[in-house]
Amino acid sequence: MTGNSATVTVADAPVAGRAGGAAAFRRTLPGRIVLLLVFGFLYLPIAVLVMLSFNDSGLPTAWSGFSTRWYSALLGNSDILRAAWNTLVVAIFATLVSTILGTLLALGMETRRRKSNGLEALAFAPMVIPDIVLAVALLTFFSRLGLTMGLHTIIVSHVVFDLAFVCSVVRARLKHFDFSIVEASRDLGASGWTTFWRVTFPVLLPSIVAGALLAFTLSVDEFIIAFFTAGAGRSSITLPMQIYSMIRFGITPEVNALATIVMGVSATALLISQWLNKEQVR
Amino acid sequence: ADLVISNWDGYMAKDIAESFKAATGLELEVVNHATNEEIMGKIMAGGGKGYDVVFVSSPFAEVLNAQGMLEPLDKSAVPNLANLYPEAEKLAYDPGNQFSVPYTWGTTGLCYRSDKVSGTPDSWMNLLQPADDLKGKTTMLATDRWLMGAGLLGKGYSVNETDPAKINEARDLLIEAKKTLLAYDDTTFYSKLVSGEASLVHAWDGWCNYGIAENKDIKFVVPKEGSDLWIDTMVVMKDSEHKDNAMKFINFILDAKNHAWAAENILYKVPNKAAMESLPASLGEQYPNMKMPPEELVKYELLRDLGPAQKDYSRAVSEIKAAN
Amino acid sequence: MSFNAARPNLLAAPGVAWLVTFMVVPCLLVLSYAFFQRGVWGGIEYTFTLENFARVADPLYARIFLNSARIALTTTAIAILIAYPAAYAIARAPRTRQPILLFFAVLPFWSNYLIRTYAWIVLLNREGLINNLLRSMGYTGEPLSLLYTEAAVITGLVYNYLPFVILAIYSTLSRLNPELMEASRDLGAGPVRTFLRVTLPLSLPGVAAGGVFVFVLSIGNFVTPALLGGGRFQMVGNLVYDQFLTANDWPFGAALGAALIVTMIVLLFVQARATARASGESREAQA
Amino acid sequence: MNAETSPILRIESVAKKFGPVVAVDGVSIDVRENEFFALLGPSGCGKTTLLRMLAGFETPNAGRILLDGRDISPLPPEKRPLNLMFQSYALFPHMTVRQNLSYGLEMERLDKAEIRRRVDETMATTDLTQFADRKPEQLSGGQKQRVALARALVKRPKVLLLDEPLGALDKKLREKMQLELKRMQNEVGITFIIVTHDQEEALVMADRMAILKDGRLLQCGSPEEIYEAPADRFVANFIGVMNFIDGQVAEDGVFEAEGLRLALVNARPGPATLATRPENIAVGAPGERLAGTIADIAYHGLDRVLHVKTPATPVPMQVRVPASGAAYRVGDALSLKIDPARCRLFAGGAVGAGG
Amino acid sequence: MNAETSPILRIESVAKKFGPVVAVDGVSIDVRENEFFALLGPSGCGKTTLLRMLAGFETPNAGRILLDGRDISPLPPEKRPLNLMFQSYALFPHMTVRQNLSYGLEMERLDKAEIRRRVDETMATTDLTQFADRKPEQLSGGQKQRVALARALVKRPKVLLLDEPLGALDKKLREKMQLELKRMQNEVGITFIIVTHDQEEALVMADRMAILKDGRLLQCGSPEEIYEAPADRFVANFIGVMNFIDGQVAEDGVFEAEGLRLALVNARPGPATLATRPENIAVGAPGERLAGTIADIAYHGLDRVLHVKTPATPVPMQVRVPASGAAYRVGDALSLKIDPARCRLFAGGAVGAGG
Ligand SMILES: Nc1ncnc2c1ncn2[C@@H]1O[C@H](COP(=O)(O)OP(=O)(O)OP(=O)(O)O)[C@@H](O)[C@H]1O
Ligand SMILES: Nc1ncnc2c1ncn2[C@@H]1O[C@H](COP(=O)(O)OP(=O)(O)OP(=O)(O)O)[C@@H](O)[C@H]1O
Ligand SMILES: NCCCCN
Ligand SMILES: [Mg+2]
Ligand SMILES: [Mg+2]
Repeated sequence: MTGNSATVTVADAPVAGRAGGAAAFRRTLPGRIVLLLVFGFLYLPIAVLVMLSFNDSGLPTAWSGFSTRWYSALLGNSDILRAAWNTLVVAIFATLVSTILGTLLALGMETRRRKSNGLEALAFAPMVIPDIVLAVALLTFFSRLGLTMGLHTIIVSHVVFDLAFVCSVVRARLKHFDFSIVEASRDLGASGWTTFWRVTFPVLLPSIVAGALLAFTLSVDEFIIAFFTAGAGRSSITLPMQIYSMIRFGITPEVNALATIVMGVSATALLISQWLNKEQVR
Repeated sequence: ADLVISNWDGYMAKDIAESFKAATGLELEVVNHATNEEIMGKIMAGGGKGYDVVFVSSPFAEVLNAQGMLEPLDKSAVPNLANLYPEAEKLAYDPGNQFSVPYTWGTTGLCYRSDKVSGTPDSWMNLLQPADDLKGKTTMLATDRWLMGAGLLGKGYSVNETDPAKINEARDLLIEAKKTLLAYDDTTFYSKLVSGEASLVHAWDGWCNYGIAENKDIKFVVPKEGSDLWIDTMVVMKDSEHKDNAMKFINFILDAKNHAWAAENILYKVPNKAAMESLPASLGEQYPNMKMPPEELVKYELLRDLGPAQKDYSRAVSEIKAAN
Repeated sequence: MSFNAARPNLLAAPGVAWLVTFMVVPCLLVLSYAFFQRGVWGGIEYTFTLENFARVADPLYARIFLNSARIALTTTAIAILIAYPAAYAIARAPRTRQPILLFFAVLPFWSNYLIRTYAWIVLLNREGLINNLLRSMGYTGEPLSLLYTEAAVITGLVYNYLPFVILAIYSTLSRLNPELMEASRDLGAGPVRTFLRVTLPLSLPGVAAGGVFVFVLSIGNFVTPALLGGGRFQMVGNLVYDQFLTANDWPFGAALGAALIVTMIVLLFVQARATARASGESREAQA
Repeated sequence: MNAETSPILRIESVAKKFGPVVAVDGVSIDVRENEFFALLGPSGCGKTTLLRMLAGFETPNAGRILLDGRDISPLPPEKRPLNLMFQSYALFPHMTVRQNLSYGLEMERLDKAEIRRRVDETMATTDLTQFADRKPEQLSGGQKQRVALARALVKRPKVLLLDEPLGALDKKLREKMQLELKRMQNEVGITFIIVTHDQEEALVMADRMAILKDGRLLQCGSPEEIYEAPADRFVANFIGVMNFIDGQVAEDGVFEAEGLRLALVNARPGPATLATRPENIAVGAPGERLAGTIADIAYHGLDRVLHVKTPATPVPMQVRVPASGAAYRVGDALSLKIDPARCRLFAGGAVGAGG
Repeated sequence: MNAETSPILRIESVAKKFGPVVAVDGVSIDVRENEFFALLGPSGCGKTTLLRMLAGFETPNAGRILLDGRDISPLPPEKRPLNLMFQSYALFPHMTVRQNLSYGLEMERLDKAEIRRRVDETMATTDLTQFADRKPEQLSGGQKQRVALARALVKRPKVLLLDEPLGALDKKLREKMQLELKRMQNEVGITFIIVTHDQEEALVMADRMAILKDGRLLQCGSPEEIYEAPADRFVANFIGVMNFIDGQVAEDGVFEAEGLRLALVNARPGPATLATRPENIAVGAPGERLAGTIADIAYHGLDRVLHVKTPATPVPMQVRVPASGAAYRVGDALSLKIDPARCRLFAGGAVGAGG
C-alpha cells in the first residue's frame, strides 16, 4: 500500500478556473498553523507509542530505560509478523476491490436520472449495520454454503463495508461534477470504458485516492468481522485479531515496535518515491 | 496441520508447538481468540468447523455441551487425567470430566495496595461502598457475570441467582457503586494499582499476581461474603477431524511439566496435583494466593450457565452501564 | 449524461450485486432470527414470536440510543470543526504536496486501534504524561482526571475518525473552481461570508459524508468507551454486541440490530435530503 | 453548392423537452453532403440541444435522426461518425493541449507518428503550437476555445457540429479560422453544422442556414434567400437590420403610411407592414418622399448609421450612409427615398412579396 | 465625453507574469470617470489578466493601480468598489438565477424588498425573468452569460469590468444589451471597462479604447482616432480591414508601387507601406489607376467585398462595394481608385501621416 499510494500524484485541477487564481487568497500562514496543530494532534499518541516501543519495561506506565529488546522480540515473533502480513494482504485486496466497486457504484448512482431510495438505503446500510450483525451474518452465510474460510472470506467481507465508504466519498465529489468532459470523450470516439480510464478516473483521482486510503485504514483496523470470517487456522489471523487476543495476558510493547516499523517504513517509502518522482521530472 | 487449537494468546508456552511435535510428532497449529464470547459466537454461528481443541471458561463449555457440539473425552487416551486433584474431577458442571478438562482455576477477590488502603479490606462492601480515601480509586471487572457477582455477593446472594428481584437489588447496589468507581476494567487493573491510579481493584487472583510481581505492597484477598470459582477448560469439538490428536494434546498438557508452565509463567493455579507440587516454594511465598489449596478453592461457588435468567443479567448490566 | 439510460445501472451493478450477496442475503438470514425465541442454552428455538420487538421498545434502549447518539454527534461536530480547516489547508497546498499530506494524515491509523488507545491512556491517566508534565511545571494540586470521562471518550473517537473526515472533505474541496470564490469576493462578500455562502455549501456533500462516517463509526464503537471511558459509557453498537455474544440472545440481538439499522437509515435519509437542499443540488429537478 | 446531392443528415420532426421546458419542438432539417450549414436563432432557442441530440447526448422525445439514410438513434455517441465542439469547451482539465488534441485520434488507434503529425498540423493552423504543453487552466478564453475547436477538427469526421466555435476570438483570428474551416470543407470534404451568433459569419460562410425560434424552425435556405426574402417578420428582423413601417395597402396597390406613399407591384390590399433594410434607403434633401430628422448617428467604422425620426414609424428608422460621404449632424432634417424594388411586405403575419 | 475629468482609474506600468509567461507587460492606462472604455487585442494578449488585477484576483508583479487617486493594491476584492463579470461566467452552481443576482446585494446588506426590486428590474432588462428559479446548469449558453452580466450589473458599482459580456448573444439581444449598458452609463453613472472581440461593438459603444498585444499597450484613443489613425501596422490591420501596399516614396512625395503612383502630402521619402481601407477604394472601369481582376466575391448582407488581384500587392486587395450596385463576376477586370486623403503611410515601422 505504501508503494501504491506513494506513487499516486493527484491529477490537476478541474473545470474552468485559473491556476494562479486562488493565489491571492492562498494565505499560507494560517494554513500551515492549522496543519501543524492538526498533525500535532494526530501524532501525539504516535509519539507516545514510539517511545513505548523503546521502553525497557513491559508496562506502559513508567519509563525504565531505553532498549531495543521489543524490536528483537518482534523479529522472533513469527505470529505477529505473520498476522501483520495477513493484514496487509487483506487490506490491499479489500481496498482494491472496494475502490473499484465503490467508485463504479458512486458513478452509477450519481448519473442515474432518478434517485432510487432502495439504492440509497443499500449504499448506506453497510455503514450502519452493527459490526457484530454483519460478522455473524457472514459467518452463518459462509458456513451454510460450506465454504472454507480464510483470508479470502475476510477480504470479501471487508469489501462490503469498505465499498460503502468509498462510494460515499466519491459520490460527494460527484455532486457538482461537470459531466461535459465525459461527453466530450465519448464524442471523440472513446468507449465508456476508455472514457472512464482516461477522463473520469484521472479527474476523480483525488477522491478515489481519498476513498482508497479510507478503505485501507478501515480494513487494517477491523477486528470483529475479520475474526468471524477468518478460517480456523493461523493462516488467516490478522493483526487486530492477534492483538486483541493478547488483551487477557497483557499487550507487550512488541506491538508498539511493529506499529513503529509499519509507519516508519511506509513514510520512508513514500518520501523516497516522491523524491524519485522529482528526480525524474528534472 | 494435524491439530488446531484456539486459546488466548500467551496462555500456553510459546514453544508449545515444537515441544508437542517433539513429544508426539504431530503438527500443532495454535490460533487465538480474545474472549470467551467471541469464540463462542464464532462456534455457534459457524459450527466451529476446523477447530479441534478450544479453551473456554466453564459456563461456556457447559453451553457447548448442551448444544451437542462437544466430543466426549476418550479417557483411555488421556492417562494424565490421573494428575488432576480429585476436586477437579467433581466439578458440578461436568462431574467426572465427561466433556471438559480444567486447565486453570481460581477465584475472584480484591487486589489492593496495602500501603494506600487503611486497614485490611475483607468485604465486597469495601469495594462497593468504599471509604472516602478510596473513592475514585477503585475499579471493577466489566464482564457481566463478575460484575453482577460482586453485587450479588455484596447482598449475600448466590453468583448464580436467578430471582429477578434479587438481581435488581444487586443492580441498584452496583449503580450506587458506579458513583465512586474510577473505571470498569478487565485487562489493565493491575497496572492501575502499580502506577497508583487505583488503590483497590476487583480482580481475578492470578491477575493480581502480575501486580504483586511489580510491587510488593500489592495484596490479594477473598472477601468474607465468599466468591466465585472460575475454571478455564479444554474441550474437544464434535466436528473435529482430529479427535485422536486432540486427546493426545490434552494428555500432553496434563503432563505435570507442561501444566506447571501455566502456574509458573502466568501465575494461575492449575488443577494438576503433580504440576502444583513440582513448583518451587518461592513461588508460593511471593504470590500467596498460589498456595490456596484445592479444597478451599472449591468451596467458592462455581459459575453456571444461567439459562433464561441470562436476559435479566444482561438487562441489569445495560442499566448499570447506562446509569450516570 | 443521459445518452445511455442503461449505463448507470450497469456501473452500479457489480457493487449492488456484491452488497446483495454478501450483505442483504446474510443479514436477512440473521435478522430473521428476530421472529424466533432464544433457546434455553442460547441458540434459536424456531417458534414464531414478536416478543423480541416488544423488548426493543424498552425505554432503556431508547435512552442508551439517545445518549450514545449525543456522544456521537458531539464527536462528529468536533471532528468536522477540526477536519475542515485541515482539509482546506491540504486542498490549497501545492498540488504535488497534497497526496503526501493526505498520506501523513492517515499514517497514524495504520498502527492499531488498541495500541493507539493505550497510548492515549498513557497520556491522559492520573499518573500519565500530561499530569506528570503539569507536575514538573510546578502544578501541585490534585492530578487532573482526564481519563474515564465523556471528554476522554470523545477525544478518542475524534482522534480515530478525524482522518476520515479530512479525506471526505478534501475530496470535495480539492476540485472546487476557485473562480467561484473569486466571484463571491468580487460581489462584496468577505472571506467569512464567501466561506459560508459558497465554499461551504459546495463542499457540504463531503462534510456530510465525513460526518456520517464519524457518527456511524462512533455510535457503533466499543473499544474507546471501554478503555478511555472506563466502561462507564455505552454506545448502541455495544448493546447489540452484548446480545449476540455475552447474553447469547440472538433473536433479541437481531431485533435490536434491525431496529438500529432502520433508525439509522431513516436518519441518514433525512440528513441526505437536508444536505442536498443546502448544497443546492438540482439533479432531480432536471430529470 | 451541392444542392442536388441527397441529404447526408436528415432531422425528422425531432423534439426534446426538459421537464416542462420544450427546448426543441418538431424540427425537420436536411443537411446535404459537404455543405456548410449554419444554425441561427436567439439565445435559448434550442440550437445546442439540437446539436446534442445529433451527437447522441440527448435522446429526442420524438422524431428521428438519419445519417446517410440510417437511423442513428441506437448508436452511442462514440459510434456516431460526427463530432461536436462543445459551447462550454469541455476540455480535459488533466491533459495538456497536445493530449487533448491527440485523444480523439488515439481512439481511432492511429499510429503515433500519424497522430503527432496531424496534431502538429492542427495546432499550427489554430495558432496553438506554442501552448502544446500547457494545461487548459493556463490558457486564456480564446486559447481554450481554439483548443476545443482544434480537438474536434483534428478528427476530420464526416459531419462536424460546431457550437459557437469562434465567439471568443478576435476578428482577425476569427477570419483566419473561417478560412481554415472553409478549406477543410473543400479539401477534406467535411459537412459542417455550425451555430453562430455572428451573422456576418453565417452569411459569408454558410451554404445554407436555418433560423430557429423557441425550438421551432422558422426558415431554412441560402443566406441570400433569407436575407432578401425572410419568411416572416421575426426572421426579417433577426437577420440584419430591418425598418418596419406599419400601414395600409390601398386597392390600387399603393402602400400608405403617415407621410409615405409607395407604389408596389403585386401587393394585396389590406393592413400591412413594409420592411426595408437601412442600405436600401437613400437620403435626399428635405422635401422628397418620407421626411425625418436625425435623432442619432452611430459610427460603424466603414459607414455611419443615421437614426431618423419619421412620422411613419414609432422608432427611428435606420439608414446606412457611407462614412466618407456628406457630413450629417443630429437634428438635421432630411428626406428618405425607399426603393420599392427592395422591400418586403408582411400582411397580417402572412408573407407578401414586395417588388 | 468626459475628456477633461481626472481619471477615476489609473493603471501605472502594471505587469504580471505566470512563471515564464509574461501576460501583462508594463501597461499604463487612465480611465476617466463615467467613461465607456473598451479593451481590445488578440486572443491571449492579457486582457483578462489585466481585469483580474483590477478586481484584485492577481497581484501585479510591478506597477500600481490607483482608484480615485488611491492605491488599491492593499484592498481585498470585496473592498474594491468595482465589479468583474467573468469571461467564464463563474455562476454559483448551487443558487438559482435569482439567488445569483441577489447575492451581491445581500452582501451590501440592503433590505429584502429593495433587493427584490432591483433583482426583478435587472432580470427584466436582461430578459431573464422567466428563468428566475432555474439553476445555471438548466440554462443555455447565452442565458448563462446574461446571468453573469446581470449579476455584475445589479451591483451598480463605480467601475464595472466586463470580460466579453455579450459574446454568446445573438445580434438583436446584443444590441439590446448594448443599449442597456449605455443607459446605465448615462443614468447610473457607471464607468465601464469592457473586453470585446466585436469591433463594431467597440467602435459603436466605446468612448475610448485601448489596443493590447502580447501584454503591451499599443494605442489608446477614441474609436475614430484608432480607426482613422492607427498607431502602427498591427493596429491598422487589427481594427477593421486594411489593404497594405508596399512601395517607395519618391523625393517628390509620390508613393510608387508596381502599377500604382499616388501623390501624397507630407510624405517622407524612402521605403514605405501604404494602408487603405476597402471602403476608401472606388471601382472604375479598366484603365484607370491600379488595374486588377476579381479573384473572389464575398457576400456580407448589406454589401459585397471584392477580392481584387493587383500587381501592387501579394494578397488580393479588398474593396467594398454596395450589394445593390453593379453586378460583378469573378474574373472581371477592373481598376481601383485609391483616395489619397484617406490613406496611412507607415515607413519602416515608424508612423508617417498620409493626407
Ligand atoms: N495560469 C497561467 N499560466 C500560464 N500562462 C497563463 C496563465 N493564465 C494565463 N496565461 C497566459 O497569459 C496570457 C494572457 O492571458 P489572458 O487570459 O489575460 O488573455 P486574454 O487577453 O483575456 O485572451 P482571450 O481574449 O483569449 O480571453 C495568455 O497567453 C495565457 O496563455
Ligand atoms: N437541463 C435543462 N433543464 C431545463 N431547461 C433547459 C435545460 N437545458 C436547456 N434548457 C432550456 O432549453 C432551451 C434551449 O436550450 P439550448 O441550450 O439548446 O439553447 P441555445 O439555442 O443553445 O441557446 P444559446 O444560444 O444561449 O446557447 C433554453 O431555454 C434552456 O433554458
Ligand atoms: N459497520 C461497519 C464498520 C466497519 C468498521 N469497523
Ligand atoms: Mg447554446
Ligand atoms: Mg480573456
